[in-house]
Amino acid sequence: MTARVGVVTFPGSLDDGDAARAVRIAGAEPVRLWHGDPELHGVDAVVLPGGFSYGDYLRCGAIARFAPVMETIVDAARGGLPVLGICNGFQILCEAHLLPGALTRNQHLHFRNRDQVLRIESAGTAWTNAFQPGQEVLIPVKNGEGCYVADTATLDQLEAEGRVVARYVGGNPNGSQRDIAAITNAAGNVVGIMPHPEHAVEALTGPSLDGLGFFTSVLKHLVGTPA
Amino acid sequence: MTTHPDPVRDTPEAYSAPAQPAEPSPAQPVAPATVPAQPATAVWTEGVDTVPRAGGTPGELQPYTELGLRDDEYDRIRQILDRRPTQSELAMYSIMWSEHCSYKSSKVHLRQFGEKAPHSDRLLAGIGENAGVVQVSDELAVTFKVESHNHPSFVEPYQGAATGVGGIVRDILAMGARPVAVMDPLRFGAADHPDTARVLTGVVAGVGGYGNCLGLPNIGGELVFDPSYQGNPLLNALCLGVLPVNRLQNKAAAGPGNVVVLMGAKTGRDGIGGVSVLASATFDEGSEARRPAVQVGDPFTEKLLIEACLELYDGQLVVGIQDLGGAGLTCALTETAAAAGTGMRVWLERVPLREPSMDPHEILASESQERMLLVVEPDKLDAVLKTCEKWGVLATAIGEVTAPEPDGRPGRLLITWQDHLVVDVPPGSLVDDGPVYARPMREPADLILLQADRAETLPRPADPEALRETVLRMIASPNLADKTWVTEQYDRYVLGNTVLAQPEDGGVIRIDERTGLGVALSVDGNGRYARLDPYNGTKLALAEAYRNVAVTGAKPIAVTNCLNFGSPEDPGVMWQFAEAVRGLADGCLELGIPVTGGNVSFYNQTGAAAIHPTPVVGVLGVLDNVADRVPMGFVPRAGGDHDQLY
Amino acid sequence: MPRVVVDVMLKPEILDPQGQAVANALPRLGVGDVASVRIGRRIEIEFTGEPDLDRAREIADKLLANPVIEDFTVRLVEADETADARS
Amino acid sequence: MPRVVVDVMLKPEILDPQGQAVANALPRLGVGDVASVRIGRRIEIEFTGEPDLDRAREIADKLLANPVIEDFTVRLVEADETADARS
Ligand SMILES: Nc1ncnc2c1ncn2[C@@H]1O[C@H](COP(=O)(O)OP(=O)(O)O)[C@@H](O)[C@H]1O
Repeated sequence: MTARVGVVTFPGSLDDGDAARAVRIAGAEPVRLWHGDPELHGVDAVVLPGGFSYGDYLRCGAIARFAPVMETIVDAARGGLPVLGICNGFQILCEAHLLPGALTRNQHLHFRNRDQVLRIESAGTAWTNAFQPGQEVLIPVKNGEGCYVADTATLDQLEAEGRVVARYVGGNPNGSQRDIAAITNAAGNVVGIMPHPEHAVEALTGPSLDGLGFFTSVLKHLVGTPA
Repeated sequence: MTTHPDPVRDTPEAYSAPAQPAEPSPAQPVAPATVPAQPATAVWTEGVDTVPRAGGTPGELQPYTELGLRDDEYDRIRQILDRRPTQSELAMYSIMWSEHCSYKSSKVHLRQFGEKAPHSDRLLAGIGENAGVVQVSDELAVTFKVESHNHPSFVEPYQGAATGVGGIVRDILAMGARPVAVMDPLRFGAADHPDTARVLTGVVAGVGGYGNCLGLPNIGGELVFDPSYQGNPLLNALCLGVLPVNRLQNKAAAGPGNVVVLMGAKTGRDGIGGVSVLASATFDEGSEARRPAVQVGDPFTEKLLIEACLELYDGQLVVGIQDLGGAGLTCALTETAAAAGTGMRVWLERVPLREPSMDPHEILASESQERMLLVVEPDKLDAVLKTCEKWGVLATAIGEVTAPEPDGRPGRLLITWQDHLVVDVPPGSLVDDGPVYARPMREPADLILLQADRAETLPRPADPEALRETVLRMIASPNLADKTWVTEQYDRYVLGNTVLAQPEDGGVIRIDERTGLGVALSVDGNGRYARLDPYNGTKLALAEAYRNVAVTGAKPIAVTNCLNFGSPEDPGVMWQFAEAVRGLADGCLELGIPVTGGNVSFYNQTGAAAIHPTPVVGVLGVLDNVADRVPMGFVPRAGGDHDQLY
Repeated sequence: MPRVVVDVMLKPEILDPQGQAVANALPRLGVGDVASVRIGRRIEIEFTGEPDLDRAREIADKLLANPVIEDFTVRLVEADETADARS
Repeated sequence: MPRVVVDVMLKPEILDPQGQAVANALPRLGVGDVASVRIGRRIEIEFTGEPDLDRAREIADKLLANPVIEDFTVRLVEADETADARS
C-alpha cells in the first residue's frame, strides 16, 4: 500500500500541482483536497502548498485559515497527522496557530526568488527524518512575506526544544529572525517551511534534488507509525 | 483585445491621404457634423439618450472631438446609422475607431505579415485572433503574444504593469489555452534619473505582483535604459499558453438563441476613456493634473477566472469566448457578433456593477479587469453557472445571440438600459469598417546626419589603461549590468516546468511531462539600431530573438511582435513604422517563419519627442525533448567528458 | 508629543480587491451584516520637534499616496489615542 | 451612516521595514525633521444596518489583525470624516 498524501487547493494556490508531482516522484499517491470540502478522504499526511490563497490580501494565510478543510486539518494535526506547510502553507499554519510566530513582509520589501542553501537543524520531524542533522541542502526560495518573527521567549523556546527545523545559510533572503527557514510543532508532525522543496525534485527543473528528502521523510515516518 | 487586423479580410479602401497636409481628406459628409441653432452647452441634458431620442434630435451637439473622433469620422458614423449616434453609441465608436482598437494607421502596413508569410502547416489561428496558435505535436498546440501597456505604466507604474500582464494573460486564455509563462520586455529612461526610480520599481513590482500571484513563471524579458523613454517607458508583456489541439476556442458569437454571459469581476468606473485617453493620447504637462482613472488589477480573481474557464472548455460548455481588455464590453460584444455575422440583444442593467450610479455608456466603455464574455447554449447555461460558482467567479447572463437579417446581412447589436433602447448598430461597423489611413511618411530629416556620425569615429582605447577604463565603464553601464535585482523579484519556478529562465538567452518551458516536449522563447528589440535604420534594426531584433531560441537547441517556428512607436501623425514616425514592418515581414520570409500576432502601440512620446522606434520581436521554438536543451553555462560531466570550446 | 496620522484610501471608484476579499470571507465567520469593507493604509509620522501638518501633507502627496488612485487625509492625533481606544 | 474604522498597526517591538523605507527616503525630499514613520492598515467597515462596534471588534480580533504582531483599535467615524479632512 502506498501512502496517500493530500495536497490542498485553496482559491489562489499555485504550487499545488508541483507539490502533488513531488509526492508522486517520492513514491506516494497524491490526493487532491479542496478547500471547501472538510473531508480528508483518508489521507495519511497533508501538504499545504505555496501560492497566494485568497490573493494573500489582508495578511498571507489569514483568510485561508477559515476554509472548511482547515478545521479538519487543525484537529487531525493535533492528533498527529503529518502536515507540511510550504511558503503560503507555512503562513496558514501560523495563522491557524498550529505553529507559533508569524511571517511578515521581507525586510527589503521585495519579492525574492533565488536558489538558497539551508542547513537542516532538526532531522527528528516527520518531514525531515531523511536528512542528517547539519546537512546543507539547496532549495529555491520565493516569497514576498517570508520574514519569520516571534517574540524572544518563543524563539528561545523553539531553539531550546530543537524545533528550528532549517536555517538559511549564506545570506538570509528575507530578514527572518535567527535565519529561521522552517520550524515544527512540539510533536514534530507539523512543519512549516518558507523555501520550496517541491521545486527541487527534478534535475531538469530544479537547482538540486534536495527537496525530495522532505517527501520521502514522511513516507518513512508513516511506515513507522501504525495506521 | 483586438490584434492585428486580419489582412485577408476585406477592409474598406484606405482613404487616400495627400502628402500635405498631414490630415487625411474627409469622407463625403452626409449630415453636417455640427448643426447650428443649438446652444453650445447643450451637449447633454439629462436622462438616458435613447435611439428614438437620437432620431428626434439630429441637431444635438455631441462631444465627438473630445472623444478623439475627427469630423469625417463622426460623419461616417452618422452615415452608417442614418441618424446621430446616441451617447452610448458615440462612446462605442470613439473607442473602437481609436488608433488602439482600429489599427487605422497601421493596417495598410501590417498586411505584409500575411502577404509575405511563408507557408506553415502548424498555424491553427493566426493574425486577427486574440493570439496566434501553432501546433507543436499531434495533440498539443501553443499560443503566445506580446502586448504593450506603456502609458498606464507611466501614470501608475505598479497597476499599469500589473494590468498589462493581466490583459495579455486573458488573450491567451481566450484561445483555450492554459497560460504557462510570461516575459516582460521593459524600457525605462536614464537609470540615474529620479523618476526612473519611481517607474522602474513600480513596474517591476507590478509585473511580479501580478504574475507571481497568478502562478506564472517569468522566463525572460529585457531591461533597457535610454533617455528617450524618460517620459514614456515601455511595458511590454508576453504570455505563453498551451492547449490540446481540440480545445481551441474562438470568439464568434454563433448560434442565434445562445446566451451571452459576462463572467468575472464586477464592472466599475475604472479605465473609462482609458483606451482613448490613456492608450492613444500623448503625454504632456496636463496629463499629470488630469489624473485619469486607471485600472486596478486583481490577480486573485484572474487566477479563479483561468481555472473556471479551463474547466468550462474541458466540459465543452462554451460556443465562443472573448476576453475583455481595452474597450471592455464594447469590444467584446461587437467583436464576437461581427465574427459570427450574428446580431445580439443585450440587457445592460443586468451587468453586475461595482457602482450602481454608472451610466450605460460608462458600462460599455469600462475597462474593469478580470472579465470574460462567453457565448453559451441555453441548455448548458446551468452547468456554466455552476462551474463559475465553484470557483467563486461571478457569471451573469446579460444577453442573447440573434439571427442575421433575413436578407443575409449580419445582424444588429441592440442594447437596452432599463427598457430604453440605447444602442442599435451593425456590430461589424465598429469592428471592421473603421477608418483606415495611409498616413503620409517621410524619412526623418536628421537621419542622414545620424547615420553619418559613425561609430568608427569614436575614440578607441589606445593603451591598457584606457582599455581598462572602457571595460569598467561598460560593466557599470546599466544596460549591461547584472539584471538579478529585477529578475529575482519574479517567480521562475512555479508550475514546475521551467527548464531555462534568466539569465539564459532564451526561456524554455516543458509542456508535456510524458514526452519531454517543450518550447523556447525569446523577446528582443533594439531601439537604437531601429532609430538608425528601422528596416535593418527590426530585422536584427528578429535575428537576435531567433538566435536566442536556436541556441537553446529549439527549432524556431513562430513570431510575435509589439511595435512601439511615436505618433503616426508624424510622417517621420510613420516612415519608421513602415520600414520596421517591412523589415520584420522580409526577415520572417527569409527565415521561413510566420508572424502569428502582435500589437501596435503608437503615440509613445513626450511632447513632440518620440521614443526611439522600438519594435520588440518574440520568437517561439519547439524542442522535442527538453532534456536536450543547451544551457548557457558549461556543463561538467562525470568522467571528465566536458564540453569543448570551439 | 502628538503625532500626525495620514490615512490613505483608494478613491471610491477604484477597485479594492483586498477589501473585497475580506468582505467575501466574513460570511464564513458568521458575519452577515457587513455591506462593504475598504482597506487602506494608516501612516503615523512622528516629528523631532513640533508636528508639522503642512509638511506631512507634502510628504503624503509626494510619497505616501498616489493621487491617481488614492485620496488621503492628514490629521493630528494625541499620542495616546491608540492606547486609549485599544479594545 | 457612520462607519466603523479599524486601525491595525504593527506592535511597537516589531520591525516595520516599510515605515523605515519611507523614513529613509524623506531626507531626499528635503524633510529632515521626522523622527519615525510607522505604516499600518486602515479598514473601513460599513454595516447594512446600525454600525456594530462589538461585532467589528470581533472581526478585527479574529481576522483583521494578527495578535502575534499587531495591535488594533476600533472606532466609529462619521461618514464625512474623510471628506472633511481632505487636504
Ligand atoms: N525585465 C526582465 N524580465 C525578465 N527577465 C529579464 C528581464 N530583463 C532581462 N531579463 C533576462 O535577463 C537575462 C539577461 O538579459 P540581457 O543582459 O538582456 O541578455 P542578452 O543581452 O543576452 O539578451 C536574460 O535571460 C533575460 O531574459
